[in-house]
Amino acid sequence: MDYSIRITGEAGQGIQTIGDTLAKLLARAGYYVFTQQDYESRIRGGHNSYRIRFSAGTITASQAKIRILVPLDREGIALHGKELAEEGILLYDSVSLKEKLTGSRSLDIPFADLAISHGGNKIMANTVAVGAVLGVLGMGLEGLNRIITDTFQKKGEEIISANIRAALAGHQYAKENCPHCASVPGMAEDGKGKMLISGSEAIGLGAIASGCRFYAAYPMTPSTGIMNYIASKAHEYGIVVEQAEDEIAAINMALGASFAGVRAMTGTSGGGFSLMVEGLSLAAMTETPVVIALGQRPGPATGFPTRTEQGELGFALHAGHGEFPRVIFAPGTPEQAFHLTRKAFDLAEKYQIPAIILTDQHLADTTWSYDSLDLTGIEINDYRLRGEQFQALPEYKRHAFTGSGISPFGVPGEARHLVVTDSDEHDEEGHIVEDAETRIRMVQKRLFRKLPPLRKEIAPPTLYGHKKPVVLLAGWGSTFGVIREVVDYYAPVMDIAMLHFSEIYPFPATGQFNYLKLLREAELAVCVENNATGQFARLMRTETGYSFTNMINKYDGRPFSVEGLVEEIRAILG
Amino acid sequence: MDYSIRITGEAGQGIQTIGDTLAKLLARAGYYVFTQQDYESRIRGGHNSYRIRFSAGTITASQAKIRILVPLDREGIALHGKELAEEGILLYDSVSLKEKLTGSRSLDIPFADLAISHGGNKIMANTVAVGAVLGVLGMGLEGLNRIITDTFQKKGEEIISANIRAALAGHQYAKENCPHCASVPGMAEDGKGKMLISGSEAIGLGAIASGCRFYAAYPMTPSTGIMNYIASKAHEYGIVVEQAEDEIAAINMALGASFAGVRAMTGTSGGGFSLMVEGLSLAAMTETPVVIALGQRPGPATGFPTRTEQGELGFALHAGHGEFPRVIFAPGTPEQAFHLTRKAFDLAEKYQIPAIILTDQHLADTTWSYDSLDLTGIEINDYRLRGEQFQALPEYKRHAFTGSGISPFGVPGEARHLVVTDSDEHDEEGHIVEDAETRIRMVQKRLFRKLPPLRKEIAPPTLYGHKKPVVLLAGWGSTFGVIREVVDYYAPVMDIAMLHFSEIYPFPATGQFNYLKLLREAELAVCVENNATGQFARLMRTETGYSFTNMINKYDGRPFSVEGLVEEIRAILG
Amino acid sequence: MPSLDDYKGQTPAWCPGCGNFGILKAFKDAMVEMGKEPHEFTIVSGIGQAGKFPHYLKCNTFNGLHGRTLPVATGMRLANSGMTVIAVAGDGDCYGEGGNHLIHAIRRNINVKLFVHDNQVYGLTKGQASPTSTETGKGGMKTKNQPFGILSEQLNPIALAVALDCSFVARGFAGDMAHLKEIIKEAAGHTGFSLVDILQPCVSFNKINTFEWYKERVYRIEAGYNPEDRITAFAKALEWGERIPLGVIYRNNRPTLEEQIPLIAETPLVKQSVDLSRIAATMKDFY
Amino acid sequence: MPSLDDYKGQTPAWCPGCGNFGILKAFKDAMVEMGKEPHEFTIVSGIGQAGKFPHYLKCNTFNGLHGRTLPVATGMRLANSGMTVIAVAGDGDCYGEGGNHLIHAIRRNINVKLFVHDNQVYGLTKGQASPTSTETGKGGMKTKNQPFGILSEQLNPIALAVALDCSFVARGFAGDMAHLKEIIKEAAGHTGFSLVDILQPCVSFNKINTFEWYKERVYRIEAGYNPEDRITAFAKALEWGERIPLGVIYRNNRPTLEEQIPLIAETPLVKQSVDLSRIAATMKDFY
Ligand SMILES: Cc1ncc(C[n+]2csc(CCOP(=O)(O)OP(=O)(O)O)c2C)c(N)n1
Ligand SMILES: Cc1ncc(C[n+]2csc(CCOP(=O)(O)OP(=O)(O)O)c2C)c(N)n1
Ligand code: SF4
Ligand code: SF4
Ligand SMILES: [Mg+2]
Ligand SMILES: [Mg+2]
Repeated sequence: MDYSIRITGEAGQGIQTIGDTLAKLLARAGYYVFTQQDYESRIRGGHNSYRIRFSAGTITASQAKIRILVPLDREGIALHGKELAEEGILLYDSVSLKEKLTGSRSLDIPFADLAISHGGNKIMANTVAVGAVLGVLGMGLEGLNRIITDTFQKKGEEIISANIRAALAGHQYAKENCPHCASVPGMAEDGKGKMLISGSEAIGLGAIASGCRFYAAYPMTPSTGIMNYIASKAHEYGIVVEQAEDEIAAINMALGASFAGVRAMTGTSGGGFSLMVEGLSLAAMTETPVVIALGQRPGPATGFPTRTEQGELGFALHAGHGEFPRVIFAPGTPEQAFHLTRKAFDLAEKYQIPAIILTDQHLADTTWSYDSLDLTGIEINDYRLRGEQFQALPEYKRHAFTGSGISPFGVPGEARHLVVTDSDEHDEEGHIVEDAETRIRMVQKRLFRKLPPLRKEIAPPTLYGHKKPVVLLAGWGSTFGVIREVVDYYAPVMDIAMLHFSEIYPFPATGQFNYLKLLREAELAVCVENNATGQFARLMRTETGYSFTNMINKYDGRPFSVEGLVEEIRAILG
Repeated sequence: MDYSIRITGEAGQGIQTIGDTLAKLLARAGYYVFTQQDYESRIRGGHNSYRIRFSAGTITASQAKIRILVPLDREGIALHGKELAEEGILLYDSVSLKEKLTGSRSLDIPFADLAISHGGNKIMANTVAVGAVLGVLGMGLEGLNRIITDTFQKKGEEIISANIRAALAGHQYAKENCPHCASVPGMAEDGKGKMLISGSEAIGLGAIASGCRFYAAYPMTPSTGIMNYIASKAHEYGIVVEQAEDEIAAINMALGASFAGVRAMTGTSGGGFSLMVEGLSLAAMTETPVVIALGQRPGPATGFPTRTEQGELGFALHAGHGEFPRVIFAPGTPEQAFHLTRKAFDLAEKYQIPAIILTDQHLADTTWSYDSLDLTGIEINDYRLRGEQFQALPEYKRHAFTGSGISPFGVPGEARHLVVTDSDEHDEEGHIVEDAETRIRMVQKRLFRKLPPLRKEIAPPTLYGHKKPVVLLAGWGSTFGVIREVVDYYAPVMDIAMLHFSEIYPFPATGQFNYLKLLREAELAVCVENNATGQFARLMRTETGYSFTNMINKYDGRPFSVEGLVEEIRAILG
Repeated sequence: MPSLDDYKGQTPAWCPGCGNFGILKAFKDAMVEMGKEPHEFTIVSGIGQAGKFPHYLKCNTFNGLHGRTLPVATGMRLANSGMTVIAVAGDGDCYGEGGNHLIHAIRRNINVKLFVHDNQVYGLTKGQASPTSTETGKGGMKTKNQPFGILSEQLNPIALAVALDCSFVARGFAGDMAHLKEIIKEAAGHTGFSLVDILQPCVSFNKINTFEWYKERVYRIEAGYNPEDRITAFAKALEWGERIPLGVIYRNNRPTLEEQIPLIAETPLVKQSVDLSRIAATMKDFY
Repeated sequence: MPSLDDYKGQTPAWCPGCGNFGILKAFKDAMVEMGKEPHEFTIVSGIGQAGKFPHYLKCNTFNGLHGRTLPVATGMRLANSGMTVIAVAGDGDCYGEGGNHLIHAIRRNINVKLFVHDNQVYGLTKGQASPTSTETGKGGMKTKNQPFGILSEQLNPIALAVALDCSFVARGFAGDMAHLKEIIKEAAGHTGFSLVDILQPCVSFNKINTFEWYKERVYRIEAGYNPEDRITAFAKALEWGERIPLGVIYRNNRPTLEEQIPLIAETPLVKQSVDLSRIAATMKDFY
């Protein structure tokens, strides 16, 4: 059981609602689900698509072959028709599309007419379509009816029952007119509901679970989802969410809040991050913890606002004037995003440094299914000096030289001690200095003392697949899902594995897991990156001297597809 | 003949005027001169120093031993007295300093009293001091009198003659009371005047000589000198100089002017550059040429505003979201700064990319002497389409795919053709697109087509010293002068050389000059950097796989001194 | 003489019914009536729905970054003071991200025409509050990313511009194209920095300030109004809510930046040739 | 009760005779008179001569970047609305580099007190024009980096603030310490964003707007003046040149941002404990 549904249409036609509803129903029914959207930088019109793949086993990427195609626009037929599987079916409304298809693989369903006749309003055509898809799948309508009831609660009984009728009409029509559809199983075997979560939501949830209390940002695709999620929980968790006037303000607000004693975060995309770079350097100089979610999209400049790329690893690593340490995580899945966001907050606070969570539009917007996220050990280490404990100190210097190299960080106002910091080079108290001796000690404290323990915190890369691979596919960040599926694809015929890096900087040591040995022993070690220049391969060379045998790069603004990557690897294998 | 004069005092006491006057006189007298200032981020008070070294041969750094020390503040005696040479002399005014020194190496000259008695005003004490230094050196007063006449022209005859009297008083007092000073030669042998130019002035002059017509910037030490110099020539050369409201505006203004058809530049330091990073990415996407002077100072954040560091190489290399090519030059001398600024403009225009001139406070503020700068071949290649030539084209697309990879760049308004560009991914005409195919071709055009020819433009590093060195000292940017002197120092006793990189990116190829072979064959290959982390060494490893045998890093905000570097190398030699 | 056909650009990606269509129409009409040829002017636009504007007609175009239209336009005018330079921005673009540039462009009085498509919302990024959004507590919308509502006071760009002594300040409405066209022509004809704030209904995300909402409130400023008195203009600028004035609210004759730079007072910089013959002489300064 | 001794900070690196000394004195006096202890407030300052201010007294201090005082101060207040947060900036700092933040801090009405040391020049970077410098053609100075003179119209920060409906707008003078002290106290006592523009002679770089120049022109605003009327305030704000008013020019009682966020209306965020017990329940939303 491994099916893909694709809904296509113009922006504003509602494919997102159809897709979200179906995906939720499938996950609730116990399937593993993976969804991926392709959309343009416009609000209405154009051509968008929503892919839902579901399966009885774990899935981490889309697949090209479509089992059910629901085009709400004619372009959907032209562009995606050829991807319809042999056993696939195309559900469409010939009246709305003003096009009549022939052949056994298409089913003309009068979505609009059924909506009018059963629901009383054309607006319910999408509900009819959802009902029809469920009909084709042989699934019942209970789940859908529940969702309808929840969604339209505020709109009243009337609307709810109209929608329920519309759904039923689509369902029946499909069942009656699609005889060979009966073969589709109606339920995943275990019957246990799955959760469905996007990368953005996972970061948001991770931030909340880290005790984040302040989030300031300026809207920018694909990072806005994080802000929206955190905002939706602001009342419940006591989080101040502030829309800043620009990204410079956003990071400086976060630093102000952090200095004042609460955990603070901001999020943006490359263009906004460019504007935050001076603030990043300020965080470093004042040793003020901050977490930054950087959702990459294709650049330079505005680029492709709604598409994906891994083009800013080098930038994230070197951003900011002057020399200072930082943490960079690039989660490969929502699950990793959740846990690494927590780790980012912890390390930022522990070492008083900035931590960057590097994602991209692909990870941000795809949704993944899990039985659950592991919440064991969800607790917060408070590294700040507060109240009694702070007041009890005989003396206090914000930037004191200490045995551990980490200076005590008191919360201003909680004691009579003053908390002073400065973007200029400063002394232990935090006041401006000009002398060479203090400078040297401060650089050592901020940089050299912190890096070695910080590096020890970094987990090694993940190995998936064969333990002594002949072919090793390396990746970082959002390519996790697709590489994993490609490994599964080739596993039956070769000793293949994935080496995935999600904790990127400080670059993982080899003590715990000698991944360099693995790379060197593989016959083919291919670095797969969703960018043009191979930034991770370059970092690997810089940090370890190791050069990959091959590189696969994609820079058209689209994520890798399983099929595409399979082909690229086949080409390398020769 | 190799002498050093040091003048010290509080900010506002006028040591800069004394130093500038003496340096100019010495250069005019035909000496090679090198000056270096050490100052704090304040306008009055504190402790500053002005070093002038002069010699009959080429000099490129300061030396520690002082021949003439003129402390206008007591701290000058305390801090610099121990650096006075055996044969040196300390000129001071015991009344003003309220301190009386003993010993034969000090000469108490009543600067203030002589100013009052001969000039009629205490304000001329500095003129007395200059006269006294000349007296000690056994040099005549004609040159000084000329400078006085020029400087005070507007203030009238009265002031001029008063100053001339004051200078004479100091001169005579020194001659009479410093009998053993007579041994100092009064003139350089060749008697030919030298020019004296700072790094900032050289960049400014280079920009003017490149046909730069627009300079927008926001003041920031140590880049303000470039703006001031260009502003001083604005009327003469027809240059619009605009003080922007912030650095974001500065770079965007430069891009607007460049797009409109004139050569444009901006300059800043690390903090301001951080704010320009989004604009840098815009320059790349719109393929709009721009030259950026980035004068480094110690960071992070505000750091040491008036001091020096080479901390932003990695940042300059990776700044900006998305992937795009750039040129980075790091001149080692004002002469290189002049020529590389010209080359930066040329390459920026030729390849329609941003070019960064990476200097630092040390290079910006030190002045160097030359017989002259080579002006042969000062001409401008105009790569834009203008007037008739533009109008004559049958059709025009700003971002057309061409054989050379470079798109034609027309000046808007000079023909009926429209010039259209976009920060979004765009088609050949410059209009927004969303498709993968165009994206791929545009990335190839902007990035892959430009890099190989660009790399061919880059000159190899400079080798100074032994041709097959056993000890090779590598450096980049402003360390040129000090490394060169250290090579001279050790040359008599070992096969030593300097390998200096001033054209940093694209990283120089080895075809013309196999510097890698030289590095590998040297017993000791030491990378000398004025930063904490060894950014150039890292770049070398990334680009070539080569790792230096040793590193010498200095990160106290001060430039290397010859003596200090000699010691560090001695320590390595063991 | 150009015709509307010469101004046919790409098919707009705006939502059907969007106020931007009215602005586009009024703008093209104004250009045609003024006899302006497409190559005779340059539009600098930002990022947002408004930022796409120049692609939908024909002209020299620099579609730059979000918030940075005015510095680019300033650089252009200084380099080529013979070129008409128009900046087109969104309310978020120009009053949010780019607020600082607005202040200083007004102070400079660079001869740029700024048209702000003010839909009181962030359109392209799907409905966040913009600086001109009304506070939720005062009848404004609710947004997804502001859990406590829109709390900042609605920005009054007209009052801001009057306070900064902006050379030309007007308000137009996308729903009154004929009037808007005249304002565009007047702004284009004015010598000095011109801000035209254009009320532009966003049918997708601003369900409050709709065409109807505006239509009920806007009025063309009465004939006897004197836009040259700053205090009067300030009072007029404060009108909002029940009655919203359309037309020229403030105007003065300050000299432009370009006029004050002797170098370019006569000939645009881009038309002046570069003369390097004096470089050797200039080098002599250093001796 | 604190005494002046408790406020003794580092030795100022300002030039002898600088107007900043007067501001420092007035500020310390105001704090002492208000009985404010050093640990009870935080100063956020920028970069410039004004930015060094907090080092020269005693208090919690965040001396941040040039131009970015207000966002830092805003974040602080939102995190700890129990803390008095004061922003100290230069005119270049706050009206130049940081202009956008000023607009939006005023709109937010975050309860921050902003003191601008307005010397009408860039002091620390040696004498460039600031937004409040007078045009060269109108008697202003000449600068090294502006070959054609200062051409941008002098910014009137008071008029700008009134136009933005700033909660408290006042002007002080470093040469009238007694009066300045009272304004500082009044600003500190006001609930809402407060802008105090302080005329501060720079003896090293501003040879035009000297102590004498100001002394000849400033006057304390007359007793009957009503700072609550916006139009009156705007007219008063425009006074400059012959007569320069000192005192509170505009004031209103808009609710602060902090008051409007229910979450922190009672208890500052930093005093609220974090409760993660509901995370598992929250995760259930995703099923
Ligand atoms: C530096 C930066 N930050 C954020 C964005 C994302 N962004 C694109 S358009 C936009 C706002 C659009 O609002 P507005 O300017 O009012 O234009 P509208 O779409 O409403 O016409 C934002 C925040 C960006 N492109 N660049
Ligand atoms: C981003 C950035 N740009 C420029 C500077 C350099 N800089 C430091 S202080 C200053 C201006 C000082 O003027 P003002 O703010 O009026 O303060 P003042 O010294 O006059 O008190 C500038 C431009 C900087 N530190 N950071
Ligand atoms: S989102 Fe609003 S502003 Fe944007 S095109 Fe649609 S209606 Fe117009
Ligand atoms: S330069 Fe001006 S503002 Fe700065 S300390 Fe000196 S007098 Fe004061
Ligand atoms: Mg808008
Ligand atoms: Mg100032």
